[in-house]
Amino acid sequence: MKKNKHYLLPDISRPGKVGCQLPELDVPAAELPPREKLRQELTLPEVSEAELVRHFTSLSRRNYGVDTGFYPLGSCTMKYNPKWHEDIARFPGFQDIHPYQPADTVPGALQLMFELQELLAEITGLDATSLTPMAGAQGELAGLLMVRAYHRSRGEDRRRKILVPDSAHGTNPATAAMCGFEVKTIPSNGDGNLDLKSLVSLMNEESAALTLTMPTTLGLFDPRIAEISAIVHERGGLLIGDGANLNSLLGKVKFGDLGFDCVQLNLHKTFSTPHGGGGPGSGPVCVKAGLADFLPSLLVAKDKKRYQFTSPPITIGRLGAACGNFGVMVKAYTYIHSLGAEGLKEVSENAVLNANYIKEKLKPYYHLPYDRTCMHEVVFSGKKQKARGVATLDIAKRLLDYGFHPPTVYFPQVVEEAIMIEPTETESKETLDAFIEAMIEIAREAEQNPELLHHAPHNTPVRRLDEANAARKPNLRWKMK
Amino acid sequence: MKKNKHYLLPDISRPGKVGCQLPELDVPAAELPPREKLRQELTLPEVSEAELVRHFTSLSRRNYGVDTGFYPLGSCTMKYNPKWHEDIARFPGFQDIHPYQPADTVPGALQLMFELQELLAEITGLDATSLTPMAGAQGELAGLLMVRAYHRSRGEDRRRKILVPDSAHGTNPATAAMCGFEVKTIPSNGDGNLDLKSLVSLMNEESAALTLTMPTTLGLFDPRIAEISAIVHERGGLLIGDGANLNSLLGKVKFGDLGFDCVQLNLHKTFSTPHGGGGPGSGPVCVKAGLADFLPSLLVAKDKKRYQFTSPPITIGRLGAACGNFGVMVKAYTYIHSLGAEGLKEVSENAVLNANYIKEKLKPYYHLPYDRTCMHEVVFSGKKQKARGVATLDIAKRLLDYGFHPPTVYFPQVVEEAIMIEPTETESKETLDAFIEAMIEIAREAEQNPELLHHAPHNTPVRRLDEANAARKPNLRWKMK
Amino acid sequence: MPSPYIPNTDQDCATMLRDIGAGSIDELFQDIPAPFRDVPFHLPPPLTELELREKLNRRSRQNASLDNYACFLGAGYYRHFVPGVIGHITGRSEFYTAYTPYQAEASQGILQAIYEYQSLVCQLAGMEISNAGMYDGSSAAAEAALMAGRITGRKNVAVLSSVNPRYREVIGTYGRGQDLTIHELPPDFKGMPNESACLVVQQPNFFGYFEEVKRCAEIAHGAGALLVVIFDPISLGLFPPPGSYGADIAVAEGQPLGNPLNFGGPGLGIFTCRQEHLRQMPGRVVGRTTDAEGQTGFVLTMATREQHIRRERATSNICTNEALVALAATVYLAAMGKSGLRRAAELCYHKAHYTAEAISKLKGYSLAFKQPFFKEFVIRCPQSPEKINRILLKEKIIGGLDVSHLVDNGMLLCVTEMNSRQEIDRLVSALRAL
Amino acid sequence: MPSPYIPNTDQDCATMLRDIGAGSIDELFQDIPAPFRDVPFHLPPPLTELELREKLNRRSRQNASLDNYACFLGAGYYRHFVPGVIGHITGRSEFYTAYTPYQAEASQGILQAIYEYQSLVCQLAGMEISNAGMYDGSSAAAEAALMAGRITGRKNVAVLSSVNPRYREVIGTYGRGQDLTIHELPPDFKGMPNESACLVVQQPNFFGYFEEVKRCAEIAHGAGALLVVIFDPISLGLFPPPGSYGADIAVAEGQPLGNPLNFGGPGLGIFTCRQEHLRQMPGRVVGRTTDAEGQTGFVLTMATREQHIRRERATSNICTNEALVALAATVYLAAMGKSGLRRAAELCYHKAHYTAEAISKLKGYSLAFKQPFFKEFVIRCPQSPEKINRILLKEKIIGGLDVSHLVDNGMLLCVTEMNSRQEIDRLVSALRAL
Ligand SMILES: Cc1ncc(COP(=O)(O)O)c(C=O)c1O
Ligand SMILES: Cc1ncc(COP(=O)(O)O)c(C=O)c1O
Repeated sequence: MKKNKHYLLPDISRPGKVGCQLPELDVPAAELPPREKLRQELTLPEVSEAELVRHFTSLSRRNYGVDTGFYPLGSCTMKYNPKWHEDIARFPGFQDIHPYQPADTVPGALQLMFELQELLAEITGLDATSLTPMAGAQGELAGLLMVRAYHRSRGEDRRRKILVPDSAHGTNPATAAMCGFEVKTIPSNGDGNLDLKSLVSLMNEESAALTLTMPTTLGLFDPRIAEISAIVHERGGLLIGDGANLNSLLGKVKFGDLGFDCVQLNLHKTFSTPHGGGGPGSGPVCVKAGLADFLPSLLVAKDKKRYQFTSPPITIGRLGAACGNFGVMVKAYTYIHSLGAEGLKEVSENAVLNANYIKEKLKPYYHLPYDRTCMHEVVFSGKKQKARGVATLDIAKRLLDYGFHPPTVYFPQVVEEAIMIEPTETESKETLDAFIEAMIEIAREAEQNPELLHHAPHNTPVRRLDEANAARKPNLRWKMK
Repeated sequence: MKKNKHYLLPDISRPGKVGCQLPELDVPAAELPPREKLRQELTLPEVSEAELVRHFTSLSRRNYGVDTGFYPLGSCTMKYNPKWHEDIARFPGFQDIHPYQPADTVPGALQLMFELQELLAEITGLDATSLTPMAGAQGELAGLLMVRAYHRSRGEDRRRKILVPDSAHGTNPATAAMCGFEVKTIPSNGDGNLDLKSLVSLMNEESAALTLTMPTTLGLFDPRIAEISAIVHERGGLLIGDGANLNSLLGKVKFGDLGFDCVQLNLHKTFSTPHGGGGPGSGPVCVKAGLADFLPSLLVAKDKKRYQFTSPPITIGRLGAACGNFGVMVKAYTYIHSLGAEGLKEVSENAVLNANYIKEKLKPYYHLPYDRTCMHEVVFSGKKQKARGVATLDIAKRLLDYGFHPPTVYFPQVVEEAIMIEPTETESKETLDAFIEAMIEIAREAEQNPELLHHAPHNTPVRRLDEANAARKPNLRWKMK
Repeated sequence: MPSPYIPNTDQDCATMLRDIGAGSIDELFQDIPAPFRDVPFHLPPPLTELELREKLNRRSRQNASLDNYACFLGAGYYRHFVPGVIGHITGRSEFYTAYTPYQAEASQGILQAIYEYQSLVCQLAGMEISNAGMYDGSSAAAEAALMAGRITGRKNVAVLSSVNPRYREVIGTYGRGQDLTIHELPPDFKGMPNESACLVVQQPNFFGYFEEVKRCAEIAHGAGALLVVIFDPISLGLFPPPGSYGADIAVAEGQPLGNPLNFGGPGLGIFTCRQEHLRQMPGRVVGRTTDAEGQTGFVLTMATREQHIRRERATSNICTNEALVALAATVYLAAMGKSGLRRAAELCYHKAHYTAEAISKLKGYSLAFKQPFFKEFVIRCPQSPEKINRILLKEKIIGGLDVSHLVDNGMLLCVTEMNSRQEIDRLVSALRAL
Repeated sequence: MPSPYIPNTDQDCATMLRDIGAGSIDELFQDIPAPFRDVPFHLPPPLTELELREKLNRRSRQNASLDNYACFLGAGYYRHFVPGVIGHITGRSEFYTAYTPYQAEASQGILQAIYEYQSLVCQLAGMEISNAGMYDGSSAAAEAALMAGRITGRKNVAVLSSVNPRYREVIGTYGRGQDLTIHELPPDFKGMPNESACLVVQQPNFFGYFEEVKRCAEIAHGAGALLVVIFDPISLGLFPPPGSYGADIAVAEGQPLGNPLNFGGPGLGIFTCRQEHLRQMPGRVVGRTTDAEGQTGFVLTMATREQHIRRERATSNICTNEALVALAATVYLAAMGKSGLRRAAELCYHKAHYTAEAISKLKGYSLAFKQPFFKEFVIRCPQSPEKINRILLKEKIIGGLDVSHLVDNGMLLCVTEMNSRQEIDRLVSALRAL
């Protein structure tokens, strides 16, 4: 409703205003250090609570979330997350506890963590879990540090290469590099599966592991997973999973059965904790018994009904100063309990059904590089439209005008002008149909009125933003005096 | 962002969907009554939680609240209300208690009510309070039922007329009628004060009371209040206050000192509890000692540190099945404690300052019927603009385009084309200036481009709505089969 | 001391005073005769958010909050399940910081929500129209009696003695203003008092059991009176709605539809009636219309019945109602849907019967009434219910309402879907052990 | 069983399968070799919202929630005041149900909020630039060490022994991947190890007292190493910011800025540095730009440093961070403003000193360090801190951290604005009574 005015906090700051008031001192004042040891100047905005609330409420209204509409961002599993999980995570007994409280003052929290470790182990078909990693990428880090420690413990420190499929998420190679590995890329074959020949040739005594997203980031399940696992293991390597796509396997298939030695999960995707505009997340690692002693600390152990934190004997160490993102764990725990085994299976089945439905409906309009049954997401290519001068970015921006959040675009990089659509199971057929209709309409517009797309979006609070200039002349903050 | 699509719940309902699931029966099933004694058909929408949330989130985004922007609705005291009050009202110990629990299981709630009774008595300068009325109008009802009971108890049942100023809020005459009184209207004089001659002539042995809003609904303080009180009381009447405008007197002036025998307060206005889109409210009545025995039940009494509900000896009776809108009381209690005496005074001073500032700034552009210092609100008339064919309604609708909620219009009815502006103390000078600027701009538009105003609003989710047709052919619900 | 709620700085105040042409704030208060101005107020000193949160947290913890007790208390306010989603929607500040939607174009959200509320409530009660809600169930019942008086032009109101006594009291309070005479009828009444405007019945009644409402309707209508029904909205998941047995006006306490108890308030007065009585209906109502471009939209309508237009000839003085509670009820009904509401009612029914049976098998306890009931029933106890309740409390059980003034050693127990079997069994054991 | 989270009805599924051309859902899973498919999962049976709310309410009540205890535990996670307004803003679902703002035009709200966050954090720390936040303070410190390694091309990292031991461990974990060697330096260190990438100091340090940071800066810079400072954001209301004494990278745990403890997570890794190091900075960053019509807008920028573009040559693997916690910190800093943050720091300072003085007067207790401190200090106790804590617990007091492995019978106590005088006096009496 409001005319599009643009304010930053300094614009609404006025000397003397205050948004929150603290009590007066109720003890005798101590002597302060000499003036020169104190802060000379502190400049922060000064606003009243009302102005603060209007400022941020207005910002929120310039933002799109799952509660606003369909958010088919591929690889991100943007489900609708039950509201009451939020309430539970805010119970004072979960929210207002300190990570270093004595164990016997937090038995409820420790039990919850212990049980979540077990639940995730069962869901992945692996033997042990550490909940410590604070997002998927940190879970990957834990995994590859364990890989390094494992090989070192066996005197195989020469294994310093990690094999990574070309379709992998950027965190996979980046993590490998952070752990001191050299990255070797394995191409996909024409079906979108891993090229086995390359795997065979690259998997040697210098290779530590293959990191594999399953289903792959093309949204496909590689049917030769058993062969892949055999090749890796026979040659002394480990098979490390990126579990970000677990949503298509939930309650159906276990990573452990597929041969994975270690997998990180993204609780903030699969296990239904909202993404917070970019976080917090939680990225537990689950491992086979042979890696359990390397797990990052802390774990929760149970000893005759008493729960307490422990550290595995040859742990790779701590990844954070506490015990992971407990607030996120509470929601994931609630989610698993609320669905049970049957419910989880329905989740993956509907996620897969929805993705295939979109695939079939849009196939006539957009190029489908791998025309086979997909899992939880489908990857199209905008190359048909590109040929007519309409980039995938234009299509994405135009979707905003239709009230939809765009899919992931230009990822995976192995697909030209990629459009990666992940509907999730929490969307209804009606929503999918409306989205499909919009996509078809846009395909038509791309032919008949490409200009319209080049200048999209038209109905958003701002028009298309100049990203190039932002990077060229970085303006990363305001300054206030 | 979304294209303006319009759905009602039946539009998104599909057989088999469910938004909330209840547990299975955990006891043996009992025998149900025969089928014909059971409900044959129950038709309600069927939607998933995600669809429900999107539906109502989208509705909320089509609504304007104080958190969205300035809301200068006269007589309504639309302040910004501190967010944390909401949190406190939701403490389980306040929210999850039953009104009929034994008193010794709810000492905290009873103490809060008891103290609030005392606080409101002190703030109004009266002797006793009942918190029972659930909104201002019910507080008025309590007041006039007490007036009737009072006169009857003195054998003066013939006093069946209530004097009501012509500027009064509609609830005042309506309440009088509900209590079986005849309403006699007293005109305002040229200064906007009560016409004393009329008062003298109407205040006789058949008159039970004068109901007076103070400051008046013209936003003015009648300087002859002492005389008014004397006239009413000398002639055996009672002076009943409508306390909805207390925001201009908070911490400065007491109703009791001014001669009022009874006044209802609107906690949801003055005492900073948000209005909820139309309620809940809370309308306590405070009275002089002589009326205390008539107060509506329940009251909270304190007896040697124990608190319990009581009923005054000759109470006018219950107004509701419990003890009033406790949830609202918690916030009002918090508000009073958070401000203290000095803070309340700052509230009224700033409320009055803000109103007078707007008055002075807009005086050159809009007709000001009573050109004198106003209290918490100022009443303009749109008659200058009306003369050029622009109605006050057009001005109001045009304000929406500028991102402001319009003031109250066409009330009080004694002012032609009334525009009643109540800024409240929680608005900043910057906001007032922006509003003033918009009002001036609109005055200019009214001269130069009246068509623009006739067709306003232009930027809202819907354009101007046809109210006449709505009343002519009432469509008050959807039907579902 | 700067305040988080008063954004004007000293500088702002000075500028504004200058622009107004006033020398000081005090000048703005000159109309108030000096002796009345700036008198002392004896109020506690201001506390900050931090201090008040602590103080009120402590204060609230003194109350036995029912999420920590087994509760079998009902009698008009019920602990039904409140889906979490509701709070998230009523917590959208565009809703709860808005006023009554007088400016329709800026208030489509709340207006449509009320329109949906009216629709849902009609579907639920099987009635033709609904208003936007009233204060609570009891005042809605009182307004129903007043409305019946207006429609029939009669001054007698008949109320069954099995109607919640507090509701009867409120009808009495409101009735006094209109000089109505309230007649209390026994359950086995045979006819109406002369010139009765209406008969008020509660279904299921205060004691929890079902009235013979069809018979009531026949007698009332036969005497030219309206039938006013007070219903339990949750019961309608399983039992026939008032519209199906001849109610002319049907009212209810809407709190059980997705609202916490809040110590009894805010509640929600559901008010429905026949279409033909629209113009006599109290309270606000939202209607559907179109905008200048033909789009659907919603407005407050039929305002000529209301106090702000019609003043002393209005159908009621009600102005502020319980909009946010009505919004909660709207979300509740939509979230439960037809199957959910039925399930809620069934759970109540079966659990209540399980409880009643178990207790009535205990020595010294018996059911006071043998009529069919829904979720409440009166148990005759071997000793005073008050004493029993005091003992139950030690076991973290809040017992039923003491109705020994109406039924010898009677306790009105309520069982809902919130009472797990384990809780019920705990209650039964505790009673047995007494 | 219909589920509230899966809106497809059976009918929908059937239609969709037909449109896909699949005979059954199972057909869609044909790529998965049969032996792996539909294996049994041993999970607890599903529970409804009602049941889980109850179960988890009970579970949460088993924990000693600190709003019901006097708490003197800090050591990196702090119970500072969280203004209620914060939750209302982070609770706006447009914020918390969004993903990382990859599509800027639909994400201006969160993008601007992050831009404001970056700005506020720079103002606070006196640093030039900030990223959008990292996992927590310890991992931010570890990333700082890695970044120093990249900038200097060196493999040694010096860390003062007075840095939080858990932070030192995390630096060790991350360092191992890059084959960094971590050197622990004593407080009175005179010089740097050869070829050091950086010196990591904590201000105030783990034991609560202030380091001589200027001396540290001189020594580090003299050796061509960067100075990495771990700061306490609340302390900066009163004490000089890292930018003022030569920090090249300054990191912190942001939880104290308006976030509850949450058992230690989610927290927030604040990460700031000099402008010149922008291209080596890990994590996301938001920049200001304009749209096609010249309006101001915000975008994720400088992404060529990041993993999703640069892959194995990225500055870090971090992807998801703690955006919502950063939003809370943004609102906190704006709500407190300059005077509020100063007041918070002052309250901590004075209350901590009051406590320290009172305890050190007790027989058998003494302050372990005599350096100036902020809100934390180590007390040498007459018996094991663990035993003392067990006794305090009975008085509803959560005592300080047991640091007896570092300081004989040492207990690290923390006092903030949340500790009322009454609580402090209770602690002192309890210690006296021991
Ligand atoms: C396939 C895949 N792997 C890993 C990640 C990294 O997870 P996170 O963002 O939680 O660090 C993501 C998320 O973007 C992903 O999609
Ligand atoms: C002056 C005045 N009196 C009485 C009332 C009635 O109060 P309520 O709406 O709480 O019933 C109002 C509110 O509209 C009012 O402004």
